[in-house]
Amino acid sequence: MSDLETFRAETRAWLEENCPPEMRKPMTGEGDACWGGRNWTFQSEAQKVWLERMAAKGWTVPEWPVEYGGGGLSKEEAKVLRDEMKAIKARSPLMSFGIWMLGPALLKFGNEEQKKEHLPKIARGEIRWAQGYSEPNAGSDLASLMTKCEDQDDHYLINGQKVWTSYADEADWIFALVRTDFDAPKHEGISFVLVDMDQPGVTTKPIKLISGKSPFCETFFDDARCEKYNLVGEKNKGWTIAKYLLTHEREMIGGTGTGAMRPMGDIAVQQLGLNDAGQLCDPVLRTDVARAEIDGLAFMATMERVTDEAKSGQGVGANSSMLKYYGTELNKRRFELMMDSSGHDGLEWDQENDVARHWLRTKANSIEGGTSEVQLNIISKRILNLPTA
Amino acid sequence: MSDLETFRAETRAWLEENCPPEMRKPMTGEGDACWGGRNWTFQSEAQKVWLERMAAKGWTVPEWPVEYGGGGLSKEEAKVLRDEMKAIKARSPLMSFGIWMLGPALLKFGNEEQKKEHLPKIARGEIRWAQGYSEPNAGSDLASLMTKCEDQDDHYLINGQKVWTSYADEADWIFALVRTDFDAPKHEGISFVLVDMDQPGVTTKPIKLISGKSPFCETFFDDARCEKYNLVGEKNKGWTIAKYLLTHEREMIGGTGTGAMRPMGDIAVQQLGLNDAGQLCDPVLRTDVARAEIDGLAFMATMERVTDEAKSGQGVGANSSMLKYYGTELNKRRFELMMDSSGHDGLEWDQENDVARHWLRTKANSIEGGTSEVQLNIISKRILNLPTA
Amino acid sequence: MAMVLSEEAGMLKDAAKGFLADSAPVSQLRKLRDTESADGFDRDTWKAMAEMGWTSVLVPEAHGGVEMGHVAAGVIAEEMGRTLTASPFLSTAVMGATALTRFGSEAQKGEWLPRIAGGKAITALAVDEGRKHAPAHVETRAERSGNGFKLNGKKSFVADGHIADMLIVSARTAGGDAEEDGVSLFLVPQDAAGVTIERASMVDSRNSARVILDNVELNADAVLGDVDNGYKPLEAVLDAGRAGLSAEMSGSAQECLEQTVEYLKERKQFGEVIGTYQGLQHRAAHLYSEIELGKSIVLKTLQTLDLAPDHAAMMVSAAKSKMGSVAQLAAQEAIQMHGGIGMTDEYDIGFFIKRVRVAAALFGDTNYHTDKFARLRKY
Amino acid sequence: MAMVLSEEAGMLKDAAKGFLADSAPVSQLRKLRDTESADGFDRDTWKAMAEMGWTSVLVPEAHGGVEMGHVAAGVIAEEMGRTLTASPFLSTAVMGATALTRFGSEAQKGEWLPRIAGGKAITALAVDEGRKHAPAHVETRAERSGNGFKLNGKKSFVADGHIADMLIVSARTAGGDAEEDGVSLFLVPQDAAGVTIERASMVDSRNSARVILDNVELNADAVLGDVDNGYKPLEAVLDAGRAGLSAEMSGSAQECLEQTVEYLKERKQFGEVIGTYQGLQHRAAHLYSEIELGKSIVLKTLQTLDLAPDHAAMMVSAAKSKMGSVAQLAAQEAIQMHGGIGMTDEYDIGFFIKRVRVAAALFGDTNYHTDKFARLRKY
Repeated sequence: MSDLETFRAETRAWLEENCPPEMRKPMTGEGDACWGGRNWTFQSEAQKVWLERMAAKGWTVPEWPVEYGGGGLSKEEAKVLRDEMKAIKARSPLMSFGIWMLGPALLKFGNEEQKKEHLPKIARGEIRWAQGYSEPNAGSDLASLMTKCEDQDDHYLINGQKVWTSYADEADWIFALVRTDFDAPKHEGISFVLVDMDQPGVTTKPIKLISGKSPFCETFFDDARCEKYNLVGEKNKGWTIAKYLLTHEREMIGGTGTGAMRPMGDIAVQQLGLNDAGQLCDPVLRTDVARAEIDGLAFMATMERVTDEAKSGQGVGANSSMLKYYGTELNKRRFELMMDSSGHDGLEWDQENDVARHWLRTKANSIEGGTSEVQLNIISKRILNLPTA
Repeated sequence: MSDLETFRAETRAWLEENCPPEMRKPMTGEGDACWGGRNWTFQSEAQKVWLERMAAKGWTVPEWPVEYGGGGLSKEEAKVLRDEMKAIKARSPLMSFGIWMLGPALLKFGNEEQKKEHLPKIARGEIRWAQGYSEPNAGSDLASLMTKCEDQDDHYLINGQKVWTSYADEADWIFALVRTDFDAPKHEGISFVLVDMDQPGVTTKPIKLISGKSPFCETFFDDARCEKYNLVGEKNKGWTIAKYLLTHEREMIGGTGTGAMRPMGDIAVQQLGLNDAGQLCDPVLRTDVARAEIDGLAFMATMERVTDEAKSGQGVGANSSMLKYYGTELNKRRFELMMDSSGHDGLEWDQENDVARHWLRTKANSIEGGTSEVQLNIISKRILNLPTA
Repeated sequence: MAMVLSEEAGMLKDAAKGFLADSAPVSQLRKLRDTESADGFDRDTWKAMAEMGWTSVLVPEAHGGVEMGHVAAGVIAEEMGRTLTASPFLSTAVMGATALTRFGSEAQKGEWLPRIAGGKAITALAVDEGRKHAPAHVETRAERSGNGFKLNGKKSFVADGHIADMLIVSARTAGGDAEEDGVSLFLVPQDAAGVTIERASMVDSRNSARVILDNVELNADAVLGDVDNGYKPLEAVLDAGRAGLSAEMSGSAQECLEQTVEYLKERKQFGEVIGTYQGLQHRAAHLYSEIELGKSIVLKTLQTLDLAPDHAAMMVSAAKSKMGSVAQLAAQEAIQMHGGIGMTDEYDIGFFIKRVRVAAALFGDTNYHTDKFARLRKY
Repeated sequence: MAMVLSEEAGMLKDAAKGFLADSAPVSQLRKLRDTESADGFDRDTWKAMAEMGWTSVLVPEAHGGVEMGHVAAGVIAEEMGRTLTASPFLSTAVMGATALTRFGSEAQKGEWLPRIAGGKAITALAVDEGRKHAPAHVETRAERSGNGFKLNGKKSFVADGHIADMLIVSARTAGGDAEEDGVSLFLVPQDAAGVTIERASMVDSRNSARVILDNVELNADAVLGDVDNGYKPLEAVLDAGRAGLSAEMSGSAQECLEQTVEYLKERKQFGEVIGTYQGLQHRAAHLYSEIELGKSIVLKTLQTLDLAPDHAAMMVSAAKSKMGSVAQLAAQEAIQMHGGIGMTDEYDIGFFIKRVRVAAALFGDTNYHTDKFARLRKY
């Protein structure tokens, strides 16, 4: 038996023994997830136990080094773990911007003390992080951000406002892009800082979306304090970290496109039925659904191909922009068709499956994480090498 | 009986008596038309007689003043004449860029001598005109044209090249935009001149299109001579005339969109048949055809509305750009669908109805007379008042 | 007929625009939503509309109306589409008035038309039963009973149902479940015994209801038009409503474009006003063109309803299909071009995408009318 | 299976690209057209292809082939799509080889496969009869006659028909005109008595023929597969061809985009390179994205044909539908962005829009496969 096969057998056995049955049922939404943090209230004993057991093995962050609370697994072992968890439908023990965003940034750009301080707490779900990037006047043009970070000798003083900070009202700390030099060219005066939100100078306000309640907040900094050792990387070099995380985020969002969702055709048949010829009752919708399903297949094949090409070193880096662009536009199309096939029921605001709210929420897909227009600009410049005016 | 009713009765009687029966059959194509000119060979006696009789009444150009060979009719009378000709399916006695383009320009910008000299010959079909605008490096950016026109004291000397000069190989004279000042800003060094093509300095070469033979030519000027009295309007002010004619042309092209053509649905049914449910056999095509037909109805209603609004003084001038844009794009869609419904037969190069050549030819609709992109720029700037970078 | 508004209609348009901007802007709909108004519309605004003659726009002069026709009704609907004014204008002043004027007995006209004209009665059409619009699919039964009929069945997606004084209900008096023959129309007072009306909470925060008919006893004079032959009248009433909805969507689409173009002129990114970007310019110009086409076919359709109402079906379906897809495109582009702020509930543009979705679906969505158009064209 | 080319396939791709660019560029097709070549393809090029093993790419080693599979065949077809090389590669090396390898008797394989592999025999599939692709619609009759069959009927749109040594013909041995059961496949030598083959002049200047079968007498061993059960084999052969055509269109689409992007970088208007205009940039970027999707589904389909050929139908239809529409979009955008010069015959880009139209139509157009996909998905 190869090492990997041994690892698989051991992992399977461990999961079988340690994953509580309640944690093997599909989540019904983000509300079922475990986000951790200082103020977290576990929704069940099973949720708590599952997090603790996984965190103890470092498997909330399987590929992180063991010294920072990770599992120290190789890429191959991590894939085995994912596969085995999937096989028993085990839930993710911890959802976290710390895991998805800050962790990779700290591993790449943080100093040893920062890694030692923050990564284990992320891995164990002790600290919940929010992301502070966008500002009211810095959307697609993120680098024009104006949140001011002043050097006060022994600490930094932060003043300004962030928007679209997900779950900021429940977060403990925030990693944020701030302006440390107002005279430099806009990309060269930005720094990346970590700010404890448990202070009077940081307040949040939830944002209601057209689809209803949302995890998004506005976050205000009024003379907020940031210790100097909480500057990540070099001062005024934060844009490098931002770019790294933006690409990272784009890959995550593009990848969530239309993956494991139930095929639209099946939904439409269930909702509208077939005619005598065995065809969907709405012949116009049938055409649109078929086209969208074909595009969905082609998109999934593209995600596969881009991943495999990247593995074999043939990839085009900027293809994450293509995936983000196409995936989000396709998802919007998909939900327009879902609304079409849901008919009148789908137009009710509080019906069971809530398709209307999901439909409205998809409209942000092509805005958040870099608008479709920004992705097209990136494809145009970085892949097609078209010139700038 | 009102004057107009009297005029209608007289016109009807005159047409009945003077329009030869052969001239009341629909033309099968541009090849059947009478274009006139020095080298014109009439295709039939009827064609000759019909032109002579109409020209004698000034009805080849009904609204032009009588002194320039026109009919001197009012707008209303001219409409009566058109209606009555249509009623007996009378062919147009004369097709002519002189009538459509140069005439209106001379009437507006020409001096008395130029009108007296050129308009009657246009009206009688004695001189056939070509239009010399585009150049190889001046397409959408027409004003960047480089054909040089030098002042030689007693005449102008012209050197350069024009493209897309329709029927230049059969034309007698050409009206052309030339550069008379290379130092001025590009719009301020252009003049509008009339050049006799019957000289060694002017040669033409037909352009073959992807759809096959075309009326388009390249026209070369090598030390071509132009008399000074053949400059129209002021020297270096030719761009004003060009703009006027471009708008005029755009309105003509936009208007030819999808007017009197046979509905696509009928064609598709004839070619593909209906299934047992009475629906077009190709269900996907059915959806596309219905959408295109609906857009066709909406487009025709828009042409009507824009015309009626213009009449009542409510119009938006730049709407001719919208009509040109939408009409040509719709026509391209229409011919894609025609190809779809023609199936394999339509893919043969020399079949009877030649749908493939027509299909290919439509691809130029959105290029000639100002590209779709230029029209969208115009809508954006003149109608929506969006700013320029 | 010239494809321009008459002077009269133009004046009506200006008056409507001014009144609605002042008295019933989007903020009114927002307030009705946020306060969870039981009525779902503003009765004072409705009263003012009646005073201006809007409720009598399709009512004959003989019955107290001003009888201005569908083009005029469309002008009002279009302006309401700009402000998303919630009112039973389409269900009552357009559809109710059309139903009674064209198909009502003298007694029915006398009873209802003056009240409609005066803004004293609200009517609603109860036609749909399933997930999608299918007016021939009628399972609601009307069985002969004594001197009249007994109705049993369920209706859903009844616009303005819960505020209506009278429902126009399609019910089957003969034939199979999906047959056009055998459908009859009934005038059902909302307070008739056995009628249960429940308001549904809709995406657009406008009024919509589910109606249950449980052994509702009606006299024979409750029938609108002829027994068993209600399908054609039903289609005529629906077509009036569909055209009105198309006009409403036209106004919404224009408003979306105009607000978006204004935003493009203001919003700066990368040191430039984003309206200078050709990518956005071309999309805005394309949208403008689509909206112009939509406006044209809507006007043509309204004119056809005035001139030849019995030959309007194909134009109505073309208009509803075209304007439905154009208005949805307009609302989608508006949000995308506004970016994040367009996604917030605080900003008004989201109300447009919601209303346009519902208006596009009501009485047959874009697909329904594209298909119907093809069927009417016999392919 | 990883969605990347194997090293072997990658090398084949480079070799094909180099050979075709040198030996069979678009100018070869132009010359064949302008000289009205009777063959419609270049025999020397074909010979060279055979020598490189392209004709044996799907032939088993036992019959002299290299048996590299559909992914490899697709790589060659894709490169041919870039140069629009006219050759009977798809009809012979892909479809002919698939037909015989998968469904031929030992005797048939022994007779034809070595000749196909060696580039000595050209085959063509004669399936269509009507205006549109409908492989179950077979009116051509094969009646039992003596020891074998007598064929009567007409076939059209037979790619490479007039240069073929052998035709694979679908004919009805039982059943009604549109039934799948009762279709049989026959191997018909082009010189059999009663066979008339007439070349048709096509938009893409490629080979296509009409075939008339007038009392063509065939032995029983001319049947490919089983009598009456030829529809499934026919579909399998068609699917191999459809996938190959999709790969070819992928190459054409990529070439259109690349040439257009180069043009956008050179062409100046209004003092600027037109590639700086965001309107064109966004369209080019969108087209790039569409082509990437097309490439992916084509590769996935070719892999499926290699791994599970009996379960490839849905993927094949998805690929043919998607790539057909993407390639047509690419060719249309290429002409529009080239402007006037793109419309001239002198420029090569027009050859692409023509070929792509025909390739998209051959063996079922985009609509056909969209509909078929929906049918296979049971809606």
